[in-house]
Amino acid sequence: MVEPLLSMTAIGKKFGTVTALQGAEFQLKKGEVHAILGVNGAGKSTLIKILSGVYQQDEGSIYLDGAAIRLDSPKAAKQQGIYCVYQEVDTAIVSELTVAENILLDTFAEKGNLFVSRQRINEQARSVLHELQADNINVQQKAARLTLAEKQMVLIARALVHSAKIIIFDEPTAPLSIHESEKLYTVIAKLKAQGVGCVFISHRLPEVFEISDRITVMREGTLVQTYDTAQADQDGVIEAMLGAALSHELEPRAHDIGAALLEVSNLSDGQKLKDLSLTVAAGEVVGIVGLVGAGKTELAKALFGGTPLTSGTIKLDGKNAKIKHPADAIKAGMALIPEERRKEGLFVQESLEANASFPNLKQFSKRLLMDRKAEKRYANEIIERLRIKTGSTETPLVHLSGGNQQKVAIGKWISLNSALYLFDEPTKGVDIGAKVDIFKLIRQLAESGKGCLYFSSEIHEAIGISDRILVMYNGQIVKELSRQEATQERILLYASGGKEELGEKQEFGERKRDSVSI
Amino acid sequence: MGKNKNSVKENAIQFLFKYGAIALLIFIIFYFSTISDAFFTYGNFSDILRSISIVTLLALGVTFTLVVDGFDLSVGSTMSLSTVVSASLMVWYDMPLWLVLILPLLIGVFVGAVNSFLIVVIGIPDLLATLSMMYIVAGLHRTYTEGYSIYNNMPLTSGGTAPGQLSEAFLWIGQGQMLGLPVPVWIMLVMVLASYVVLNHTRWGRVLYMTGGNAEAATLSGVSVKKVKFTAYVISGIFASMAGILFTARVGSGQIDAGAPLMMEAVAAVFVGYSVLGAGKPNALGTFFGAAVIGILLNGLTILNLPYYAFDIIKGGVLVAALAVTYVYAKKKFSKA
Amino acid sequence: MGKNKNSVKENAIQFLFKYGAIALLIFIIFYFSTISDAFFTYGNFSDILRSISIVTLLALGVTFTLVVDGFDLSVGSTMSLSTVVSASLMVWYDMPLWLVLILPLLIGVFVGAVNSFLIVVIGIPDLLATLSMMYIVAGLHRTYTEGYSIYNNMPLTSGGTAPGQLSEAFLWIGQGQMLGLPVPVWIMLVMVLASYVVLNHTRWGRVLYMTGGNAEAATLSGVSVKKVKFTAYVISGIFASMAGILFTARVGSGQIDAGAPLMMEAVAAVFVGYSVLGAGKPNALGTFFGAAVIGILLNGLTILNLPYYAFDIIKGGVLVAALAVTYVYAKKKFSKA
Amino acid sequence: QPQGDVSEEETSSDTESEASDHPLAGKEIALIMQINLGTFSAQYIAGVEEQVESFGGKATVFTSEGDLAKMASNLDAAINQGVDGILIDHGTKEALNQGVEKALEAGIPVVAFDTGIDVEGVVSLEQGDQQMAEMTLEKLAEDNGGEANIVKIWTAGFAPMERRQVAYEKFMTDNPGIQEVTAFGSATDNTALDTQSQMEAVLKQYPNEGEITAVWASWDEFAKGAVRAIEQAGRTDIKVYGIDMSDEDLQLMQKDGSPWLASAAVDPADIGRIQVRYLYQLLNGEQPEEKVVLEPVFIEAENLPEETVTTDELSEYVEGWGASDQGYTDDLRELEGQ
Ligand SMILES: Nc1ncnc2c1ncn2[C@@H]1O[C@H](COP(=O)(O)OP(=O)(O)OP(=O)(O)O)[C@@H](O)[C@H]1O
Ligand SMILES: Nc1ncnc2c1ncn2[C@@H]1O[C@H](COP(=O)(O)OP(=O)(O)OP(=O)(O)O)[C@@H](O)[C@H]1O
Ligand SMILES: [Mg+2]
Ligand SMILES: [Mg+2]
Repeated sequence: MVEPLLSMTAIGKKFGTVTALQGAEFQLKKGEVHAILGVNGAGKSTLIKILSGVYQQDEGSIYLDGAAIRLDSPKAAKQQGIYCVYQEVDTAIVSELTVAENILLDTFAEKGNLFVSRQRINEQARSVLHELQADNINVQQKAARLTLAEKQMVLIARALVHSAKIIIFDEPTAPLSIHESEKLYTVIAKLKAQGVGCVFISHRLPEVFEISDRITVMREGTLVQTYDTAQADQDGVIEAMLGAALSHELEPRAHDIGAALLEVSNLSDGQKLKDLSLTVAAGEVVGIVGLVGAGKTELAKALFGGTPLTSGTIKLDGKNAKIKHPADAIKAGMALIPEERRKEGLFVQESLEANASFPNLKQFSKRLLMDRKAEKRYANEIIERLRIKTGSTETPLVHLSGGNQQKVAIGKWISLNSALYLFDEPTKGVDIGAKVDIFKLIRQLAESGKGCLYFSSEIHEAIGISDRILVMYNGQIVKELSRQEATQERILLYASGGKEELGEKQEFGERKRDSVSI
Repeated sequence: MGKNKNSVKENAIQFLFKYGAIALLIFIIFYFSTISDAFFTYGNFSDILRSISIVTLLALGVTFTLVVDGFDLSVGSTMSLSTVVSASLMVWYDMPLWLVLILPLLIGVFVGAVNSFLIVVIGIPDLLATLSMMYIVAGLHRTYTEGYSIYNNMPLTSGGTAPGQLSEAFLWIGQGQMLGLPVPVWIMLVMVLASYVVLNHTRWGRVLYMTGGNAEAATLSGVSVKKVKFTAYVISGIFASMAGILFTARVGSGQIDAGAPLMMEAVAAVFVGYSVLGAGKPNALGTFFGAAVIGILLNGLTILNLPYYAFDIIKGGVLVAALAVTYVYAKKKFSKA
Repeated sequence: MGKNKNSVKENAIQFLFKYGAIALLIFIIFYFSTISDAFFTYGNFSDILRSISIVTLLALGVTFTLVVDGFDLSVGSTMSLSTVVSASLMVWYDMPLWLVLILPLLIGVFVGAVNSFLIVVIGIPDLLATLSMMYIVAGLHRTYTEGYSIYNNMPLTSGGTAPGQLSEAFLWIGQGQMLGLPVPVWIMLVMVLASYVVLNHTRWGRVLYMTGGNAEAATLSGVSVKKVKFTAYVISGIFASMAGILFTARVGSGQIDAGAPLMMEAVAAVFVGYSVLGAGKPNALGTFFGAAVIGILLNGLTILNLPYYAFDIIKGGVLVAALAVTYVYAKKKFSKA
Repeated sequence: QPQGDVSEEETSSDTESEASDHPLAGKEIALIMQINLGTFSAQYIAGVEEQVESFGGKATVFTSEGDLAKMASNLDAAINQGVDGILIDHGTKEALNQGVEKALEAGIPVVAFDTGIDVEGVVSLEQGDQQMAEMTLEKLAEDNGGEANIVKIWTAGFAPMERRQVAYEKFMTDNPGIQEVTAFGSATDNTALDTQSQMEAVLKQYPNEGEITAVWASWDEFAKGAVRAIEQAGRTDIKVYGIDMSDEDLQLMQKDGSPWLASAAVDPADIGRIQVRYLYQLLNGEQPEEKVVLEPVFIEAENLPEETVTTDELSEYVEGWGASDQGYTDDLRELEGQ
């Protein structure tokens, strides 16, 4: 066999006391698409950040074309022809610069012509975007004005500008619609034909199986196995990822559903949301599912008074609720666990205590003075109840892992005893154990008669937890499905703007999307 | 877990951070005491406290705005305005004491309100908005007095002399003694204590800090960030006005531009205060402590007969040292995240 | 798409944002011209340009630090230091011209390097680090001259008179004419143009803006953010030194504390410049424009015989107006995103 | 500065402390200043230090950066440190009276300059402000035959300025031939440069010869700015008359074709020296008069020599400059001889 283009051997990396990688292995051949799979925190991003020079490995070595190389900065990696499309879009986009400048960002840091010709870079940028079939993006506008998906296309374009040996895609399709993803697949196919080695990371198993040549599964920072895609089967791969067969199904709901708790009619916000109506009953979990950018977060925020409405009414417990600000929503008995917990839900520099008591300070203060003991008592209570792993109630939240942070973001609302909980992607970035805990918690809330709205783009999870599912597409609710009716395929169809008749025909079409992916 | 070597170093840093500032203060006091008998006396310390009282009030206002992650550069001008207004009310208009005290405070409230309007409603970043207000208020206060300082029975530009003068009762605020301490010191101590209690032990304080820590999360937890910011800037305006009133009473006349040189000093005090007791954030006791360190240092350096022009070097040096400790520590603390 | 009503309003705002500042300037010029014949003359404009040349240099330095998302408060002190150093090199030590020009610039480089050390290595936030340096450098420059200003043949504290004086060639830099314009104006124009070209048309400029816009993205693109910040602060120090040299040459002596009052003015110029031609960010032409607006306004107001104490109100007002336009626009612009 | 005086000061005070056992020797004197900027202050401090050292004492400077509250605190600090005598430079009586009384109670004598303190037992020095204004204004009238269009540069808010204004108003009513064209002035952080810019604007406004005959600057910082503006505009028709004189001003005045024709002033170093002498009189138990007016000296450009001179040498050309022996008593001369 020919020598691999790239080979990483016995890579180890620690962050403080956290071991991200240990003895990780990875090989890439010329002109192959090699997918890396693994649960959250398996070390995928860390591995490729080492490969692209962002981090340096503590141990192990990297060979390119058979020669050992050191990659001590992103620049060094680029000089070797290794380019990367990073997972977090906003860390890599400079929103103040134009699209063209963003696409050619790497070239500015390289040696070369001192003067920059605006015309030339615009042209270059246009031609790359054309290759991606994204001609609709105006290269002269500021990147700040792009949608998330467009930003992702810009980042992909950035990697295509250069004549790369290796291009790494770290979850590039997460913010893309199916249509856009397919454009990316064709580009990857072209790169492959040109002999570029592509590393492809994704949580969407079907696409991995569709486009990759080989699959490497990682678990707990180390290599589990590398498969030839043609020979691999999905269940096997999943088992390799999890270390056990998947049994995520929750018990079906056993308690009764009560009277209508939340009634929303004809709600619009003048921008994304158009004429939405929905109801939630006490004890019910209603899933709101849609692809990224469908407007789920906007809906959650709008219900919670975070963004102003242009029309529509919200009734809680049969009474009209005037919600102009989250404070009104809280008073009316709502709680929101926002999508971006670090940015919107938590005070990460503060202690667990301070976070936990915050939405309901009155309960933790005698007259005006804070009652520190009561705060501590409550903090310990939620630690126990949600099984939060932490040293003490006084540690700043930055020291907690993502899943535990998410639990605090939920736990802080419990003292309020709200009637209605809005969960916006509560399992995002959360490992499987924590996920199960969170599902159980949601179930508990429902059992005790609370209403829950569960916003998610993880369709299978929504199916698992919800009693009823509303599908969102482009700011509207396009379909309501009962738990029995809901299948991945149907939801996905409506969520990507498909219509009923069309859907029935396609249901058993060539692309099978019945597997559960985590 | 193989971190025993690191943890010694880390503990040292933590210790330095928590008690470094206080140790420094004790060392300074000890050092100056050995140099001069006059230094460690009740009289000298009550003088030092009096000398920092005005800056401390100003700095408390800045502290509140920093707590909500803002910044008020206009406190100096606001203090100047309140200085001349309080003096003019007595000298030009012969007003009763209570009005002389209330009106400048209302002006402080007003300036704070305009600041927060610019910041919250228009959306100008705090630093820039208050910088503009610094200019505007400075111009206003000079225009109000037409560039004159205000003193008892001053001649008026319209001819004649001003009817009034600063009353004894008013001057007592700045120059009197009470229970063995100067009145300004009492005012300062009460305000420091009040700010400390409000910021560290009440619900409001919690809301202020959390808003500063993460405005978005605070909003989604039901806090009206606009109102909170508004309050902080109004409080800052009130403190600046109090400083102005105190200045007038201390000095016995309404000096023009009294506040301008104090603004930077107040900011310095707040920043030195960051590192006190490991707070790592703006806090009332730290602010007081910062003002005291600077005051004691300046007092001691004069005793040492250090040339006056070198003082700023020391002030800057102390600031750098305090900041370095704070931020090196912050890096350690959060790098693991 | 149902946004036709909105878009009229939006276009108006966009227009205001892009051309508002320029329209304002034209209006001001027109207004003053109708008031006084002396205003709209070549001589007056060359005077105005000369009067803003020093502030503009200082402001260019601040611009560079703002571009990388920093902030340099120490430029005023650095300028003061360079002022007295350049004067002293001639007056005290009788040095040749090239040394007199080079040494202050090296000092600027040094101050910039210390600033970036504090910011990049220690991790002190820009504002606080440069605030401390502001004090330290101010103290140093006073200590260096022992509080004296430096002028030709001054008596020395050690007895005797200083051997040297400011040379003609040196004074020409600040007071000479060339091709019908004062030399400081040429220097300013060249520097503005150079900064403009560097920032807007070279790779380096992109790297600077990139670093300021998103340091993480810049790092991922292979930029060494530390080096870039370092460069920006060094450039700022150099500009401040140039301003100091120009000040000495213009005034003919090494005045103490020359830079302190100019710092805020420079900052104001940069911020007014944000709104020029819809940049919405620090930019060299805007900075020049901001300095010009303020200079023209002050000139015109003096001609109008407005009392000097009202100037600050106008300055602050212009600043608020410029900022309001910029940020109201920014809000509109990004709320849709 | 080259061969900085720090080492020199140390050595001189060392020898002093060993040398003398005179009861007035080894006194610690505090100088409390309101503003401390520019050459005038530096020369004044130098005068104080020189005289104190020659009496075998040691002077400490307390600076207040213009902040009266800080000045009051500094006064308190000096008293607490138990200095032997206190000198005050500027400030206001309202701010300082209390501290001065405290000092007197503690038996510390106080001599104030331009402060307006009215506490019994304190010697107050004052420049002859009205006299200086009169001297320069009369010279202005004389040079122009009683007919002139003048620009006044003045600012309110300082006691000496206001005394000068009194003389100015009287002069204007007495001399109807003199017209004020315009008046401006602001004491900023950068007075000279700001004055220069403002003067440039004024010159633009009155571009024709004869529209402005002369500039009367009530303070040398104003005069400096005006002189530079006029020089750089190439206007030879406008003359400047100023008040106060520092060494730096003298250089400007001596320049060829300088528009600055005359100034009235007291030597800043002299002020310092005289103030110290009165303090030592008090220390010596003498009872000097409580209000001392310093005799101003009138300096005309035409009296100055070809080659540049400094204020130290000015006494050779201008009568009464730097040579004042105001405040000396026999005891003090004797002390100085030690
Ligand atoms: N900068 C860092 N500091 C500390 N720990 C880190 C850092 N970056 C990653 N980790 C930890 O390393 C482990 C691996 O993270 P990594 O981002 O590589 O996971 P991943 O496989 O990409 O997961 P995901 O699917 O969520 O992207 C996690 O436990 C994570 O918490
Ligand atoms: N038109 C847009 N322009 C810019 N950013 C957008 C746009 N639409 C969505 N985004 C960004 O994408 C993210 C998700 O968008 P949105 O809230 O509309 O979708 P969602 O259905 O909640 O998707 P998800 O929760 O799966 O991310 C948000 O952070 C939002 O800022
Ligand atoms: Mg990842
Ligand atoms: Mg969302």
